[in-house]
Amino acid sequence: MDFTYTDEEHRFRLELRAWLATALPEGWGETVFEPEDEEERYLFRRDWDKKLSSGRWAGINWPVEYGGRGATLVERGIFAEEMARAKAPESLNIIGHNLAGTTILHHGSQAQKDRFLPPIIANEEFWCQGFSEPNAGSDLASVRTKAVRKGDKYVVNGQKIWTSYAQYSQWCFALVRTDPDAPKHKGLSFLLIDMSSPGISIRPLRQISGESEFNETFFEDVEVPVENLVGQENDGWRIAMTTLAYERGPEDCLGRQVRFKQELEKLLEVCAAEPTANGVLADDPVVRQKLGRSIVEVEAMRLVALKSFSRILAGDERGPDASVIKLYWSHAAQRMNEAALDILGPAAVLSEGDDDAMAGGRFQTSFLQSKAFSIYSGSSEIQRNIIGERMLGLPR
Amino acid sequence: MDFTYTDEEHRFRLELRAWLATALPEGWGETVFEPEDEEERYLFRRDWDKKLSSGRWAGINWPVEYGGRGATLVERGIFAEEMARAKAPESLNIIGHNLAGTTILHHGSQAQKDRFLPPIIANEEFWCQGFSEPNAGSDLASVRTKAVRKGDKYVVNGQKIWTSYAQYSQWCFALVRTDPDAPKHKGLSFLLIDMSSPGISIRPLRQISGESEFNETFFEDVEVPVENLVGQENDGWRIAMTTLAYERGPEDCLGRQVRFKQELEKLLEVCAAEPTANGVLADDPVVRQKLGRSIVEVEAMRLVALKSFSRILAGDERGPDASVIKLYWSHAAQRMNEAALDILGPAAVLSEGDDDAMAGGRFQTSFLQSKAFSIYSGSSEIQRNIIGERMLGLPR
Amino acid sequence: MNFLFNEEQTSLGETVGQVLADHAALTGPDPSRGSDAEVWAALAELGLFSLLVAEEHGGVGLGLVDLAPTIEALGAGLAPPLIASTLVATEAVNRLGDAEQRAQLLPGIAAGETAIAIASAELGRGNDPVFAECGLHDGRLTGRKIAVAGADVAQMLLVVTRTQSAPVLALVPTDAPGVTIEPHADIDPSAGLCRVTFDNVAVASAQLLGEGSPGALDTLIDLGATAQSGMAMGIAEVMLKRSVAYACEREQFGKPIGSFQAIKHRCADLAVAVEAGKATSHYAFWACSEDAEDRASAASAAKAYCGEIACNACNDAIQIHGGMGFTWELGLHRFLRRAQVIEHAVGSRAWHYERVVAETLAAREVA
Amino acid sequence: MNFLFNEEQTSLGETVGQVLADHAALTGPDPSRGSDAEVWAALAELGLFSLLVAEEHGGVGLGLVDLAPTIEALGAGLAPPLIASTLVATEAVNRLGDAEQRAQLLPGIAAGETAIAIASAELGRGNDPVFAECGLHDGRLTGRKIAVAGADVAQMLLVVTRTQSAPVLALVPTDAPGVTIEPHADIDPSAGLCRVTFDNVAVASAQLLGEGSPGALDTLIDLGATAQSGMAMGIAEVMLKRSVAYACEREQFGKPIGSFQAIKHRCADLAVAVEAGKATSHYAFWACSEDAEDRASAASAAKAYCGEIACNACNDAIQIHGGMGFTWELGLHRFLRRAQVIEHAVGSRAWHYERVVAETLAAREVA
Repeated sequence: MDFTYTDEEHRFRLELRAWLATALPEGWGETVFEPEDEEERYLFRRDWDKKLSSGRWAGINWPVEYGGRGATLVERGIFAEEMARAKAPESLNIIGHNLAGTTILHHGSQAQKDRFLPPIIANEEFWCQGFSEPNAGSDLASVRTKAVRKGDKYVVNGQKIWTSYAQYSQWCFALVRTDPDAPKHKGLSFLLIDMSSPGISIRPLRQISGESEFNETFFEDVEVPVENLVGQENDGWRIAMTTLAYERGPEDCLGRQVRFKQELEKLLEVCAAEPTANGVLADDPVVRQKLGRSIVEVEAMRLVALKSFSRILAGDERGPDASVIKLYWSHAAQRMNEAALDILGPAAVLSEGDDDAMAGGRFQTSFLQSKAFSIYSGSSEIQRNIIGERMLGLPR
Repeated sequence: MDFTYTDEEHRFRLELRAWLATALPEGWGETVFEPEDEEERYLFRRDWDKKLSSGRWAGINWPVEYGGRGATLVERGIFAEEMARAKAPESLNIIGHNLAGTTILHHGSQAQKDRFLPPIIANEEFWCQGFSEPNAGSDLASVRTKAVRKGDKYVVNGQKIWTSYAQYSQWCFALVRTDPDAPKHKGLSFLLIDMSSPGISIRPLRQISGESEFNETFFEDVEVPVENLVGQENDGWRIAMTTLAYERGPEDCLGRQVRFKQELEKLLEVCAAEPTANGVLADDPVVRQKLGRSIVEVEAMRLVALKSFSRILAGDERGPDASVIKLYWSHAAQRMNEAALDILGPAAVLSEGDDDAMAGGRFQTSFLQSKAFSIYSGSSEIQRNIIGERMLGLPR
Repeated sequence: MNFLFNEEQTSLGETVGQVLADHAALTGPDPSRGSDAEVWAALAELGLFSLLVAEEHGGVGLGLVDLAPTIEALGAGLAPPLIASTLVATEAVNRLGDAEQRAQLLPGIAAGETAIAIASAELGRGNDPVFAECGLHDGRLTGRKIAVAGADVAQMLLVVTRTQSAPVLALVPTDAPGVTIEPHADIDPSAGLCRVTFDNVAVASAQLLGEGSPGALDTLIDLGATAQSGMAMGIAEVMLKRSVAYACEREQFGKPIGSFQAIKHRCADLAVAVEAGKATSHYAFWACSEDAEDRASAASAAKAYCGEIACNACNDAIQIHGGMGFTWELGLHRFLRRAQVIEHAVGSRAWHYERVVAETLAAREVA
Repeated sequence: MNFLFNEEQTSLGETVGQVLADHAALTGPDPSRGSDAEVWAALAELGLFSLLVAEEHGGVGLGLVDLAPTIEALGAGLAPPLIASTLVATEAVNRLGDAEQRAQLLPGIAAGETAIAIASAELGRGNDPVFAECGLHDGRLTGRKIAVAGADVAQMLLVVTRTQSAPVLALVPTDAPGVTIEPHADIDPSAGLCRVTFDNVAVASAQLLGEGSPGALDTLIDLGATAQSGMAMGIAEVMLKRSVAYACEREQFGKPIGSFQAIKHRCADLAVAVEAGKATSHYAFWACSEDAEDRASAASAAKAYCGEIACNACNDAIQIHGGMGFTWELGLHRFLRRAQVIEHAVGSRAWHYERVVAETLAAREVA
């Protein structure tokens, strides 16, 4: 057991930290924040992604030949932590890097690699994910969006949902049904769809927090060249499963944990300062019990991720560990957000924009956003199935 | 909404209370308790049951013609409350009264009524229940104990489990398979089995609390006269379902609630008296939160039962209400017992017989016993199925 | 022995529920306050505000328990909280007002012309709804209240304040000089929460409610806590119904999701919680109506427990609805938001559990 | 960067687990203490008690973190708590003892000849393990301790006591005049809990451990809390394994019960809790070994969280085993009982959460 970093890893961290210090605006995260307007925020994040690319901080895990740094797992963990610590904006092109790019790297043709990878790493082309459908949520394999081959084209018809940032994306990485007669897991394929193709329409879906990160995306006779098929026709499910295992690993959790810990720090700051009838909030023993549990759970998020991280470093396959991590952080973060509102008393309802709101009303937004944690990226029910069946070996 | 009792109901309560005052030994529940030795306790409870009979306080809900009082539902509620309030011993013959007797009353032949009902109400014959089997627990309909008709006898082979007080019972009220070829719910019948029949053996099962209320009961070529079949052959499942609905109604919960409240009172008494580094336990705000929740939940047990009680009084069928009540009290009582040990600090581990134990070590025994609440009489999982399907109409 | 509502009580609740349902925007995805005035008018026309007022003042003379199903319907329908607060204030005037105050206030209330917002919460006092910084000295009220639902459209404020020696309740017109009302930015815009500042506001002795009555503040808390518990259970019940309906209809893996135990058992647990919460709340309504010995304990029990159940019910409903659950369009967030308003009104969960214990221990000492 | 145990650490734990498994009675249904002496002898022969002792005193010189899997195995195997308490006391002597004390005590410990019971809990102090009534005045120790595991078979007691001015730790032989040791009647007879009374017991200055060191008591608490967290996780992991095994094997409704989501999801949640608890406990072991800045907070976090997880795991296991779960014969009650002993050793859950907050707030002020 050893929590120290090699000199090389330490240098990597310092290099990134130094770069972030110059790349982010002065006062970032303290007095300067992302634009509130969604369109402006998109532009801001797009610019940030390009800045990341120009500093060679995009797709650091990709091989050097495709513009990456071939970063080790530890470096990826450091990257996630430092980005979170600096409160850096979230990347708009996560799907491009983690899903589309990773899949093309592993399963794409050389022509696809040459065509698609450079603009991803340069953050010149942004990607959205076409996986879920209104009737294929937890049951992803029941995707119905059809792609029928006609000559050198697929004609795509159907509807996708939860296509984050579809409105800002040039490409969609889509799971479509190419064989309607095969058993449901067997007739799926991956297509790379140009979002400027005729026949695509997008309807934004607002979330309960009021933001519109997600969309419904409709495909009506959309033509996709056959060379945009990734891997073999009807082999999409297998590819999806290997790719998804990389989506939510311990690196992701390490970054999130830093951000949750920043929330918790803010809560402690409020509790230590906010007066009550006999002291400050942090003097209240009942408040302290709630804080205590949140402190422990937020720290446990990090430790659970580090365990998994260490196992992967030691050569273990990425398996249901990712589900354990995701199930843990999502509920622990929800409990922290519940505790925060619990603790704030009557001020709990005051939100961003109110002079009396605590910590600028951030807890209210976080509370609302946190409700999605146990639903997106595989609901908790699905994670529990995966853990039960694949990790514990319980029967289906 | 009206929580008052009629004069007649009030007189009923006073009559019972007065009788209990003379029937129970002086100092009962304060300085005088049930014998600790199991055999002695059995004898004590048998005598108590006979005393109940002699005072006409056994089977009060039965019709007057069979020795009952034809008590109304409200009177049954009052009875349960007063018995609990007086900390009266539990009846040994619950199965005789609530299951065997009730079923014979509704489905038995006149000869069966004449033969079996008088000794039940007189508490001269005690009954045990032969329902569950090692492989038929939650899935009761998969009972395998076979009864094969040979002439004017059934020959019974098999094994029952959780047969409470089998060792003290003269009769067993058993669910057996009479048609092995029918679908599993269709081939069951009820037999009344004389426990002195050759071929019956009993093995006591200790519980986690150390007590041995339960048994495994083995039947090897046990002969049962065909006149001991209740209702029609192969109609046992339907009869079982109607009978079981009466087993755990709001009356049962009202009695239990009084006993749980006595536990809680004891806990409050300890908390109000037990010194800590700066006051008494009841001064600790964290302790108070736990007490507060338990106080509310124990009161809610009563209120939930009263709601159901009122609905039955108003003419509603006994339905999944019983599952709601059972699910509620079992978990609320478990939480109260967890809270009690939580609160007691290092003394939590000291149990009956230790000079330093709080309240004579009762909380430790209650804690252990409470673990069975969510399992017996239909596990919580089964209750949730019943509520989900029969009350909420969710699909199977 | 009967713990059920009678037909009149039930149908009153149903009628109010139907009126609210006519204003679909109330539970729609958009949390803004467009239809508040119409809803108020419709309920006033129905005579809602006359129900608690004695006949001599132009009302019907019902008790609080008669309105329990109605207040649940207000919660279920996400009615503006000002409606319930006016009912609570009406009952407070009934109980604490002197003859003159009753004669002056009740006819206007009964006619639906006087909406009363309750100003109790303050910043900087933790979760304690009792202790007020907001002070009344020499007939002048100074201080600041937060989260006052509907203050901006109400005619009157019922203010928890204190003199040097004791807490008092003051009735202050919203247009009195020195009163400033600003809407909050908050988690539930539809609740109409406002910040109310009193700057040296003149308060005559005739404006004090239950002056000198040591239990006046407790009375207001019990009535308020009970009403909030009713609204909480209204929300919880809607969340249960919508969850069950969705679980029956939504299919995944070729089956309605309600056939999976993960969903079925969650619905069952929610149903049990709703049953327990409603029983607890209904008892509090009864205890308030009857001024039962355990009124304070019953009201605090209901507020703490039902608030918790409503918050959990919203979480359950969102989870059961999956991806749809966290869309704006489905509108479940409206209930989640309102449940937070209720949770933090009239004292937090921890404060009320604490009060239950204090009451219970005090009752033990008496016994 | 590596948060895994090395092969030596892991296999040490496995070996200890195997030795304990040879004594089947340890986890059998009967909670009496029949095999304690044999188990001690077997582990002593294995060299367990020499592991933490420096080479100069006849030991191996390992650190506490090296024993983390071993202490989990002690928990999983329901080993007598005296074994872990002796290891904790050994580490306390390593850290707090002066050269003379180390030379005097450690060889006997390493040889398995000196078992040390830790006497900290008292009645009447709430859940606080720090404040002691038991006092040391003019070289005389007087007071009463409860729940001292294995005091009746130990050679030495490590006593949390206090002088007028400060807490101190005293090493008192169990056969010292004035020491009375009586077994408790308690929830887990196999833990060997005793009441220890000190009646004017002579304690020389040489018997005081870490005298004058302000952090001595904190050190003992951190080591003790961490060891308890390890044993708690040993229990939780056994409960998970047994639950999963039973859920795979037991059939109802024609299917293994583990195929029902009610059971499957409960097992999955338990698996996640075990993962989180172990990570928290392992970190505490590391923080103790390294005397990390957050040692106190890590140890208290582990004690509070793992205690809770172990108690819940026992409840889960019993529920998943259904009727069999609450039979004496199956023996799950042994773990339920032991989990309570662990939960209340070295301070309760609430006390440790409180300490986590105090440490965290203090660290913020420094930063």
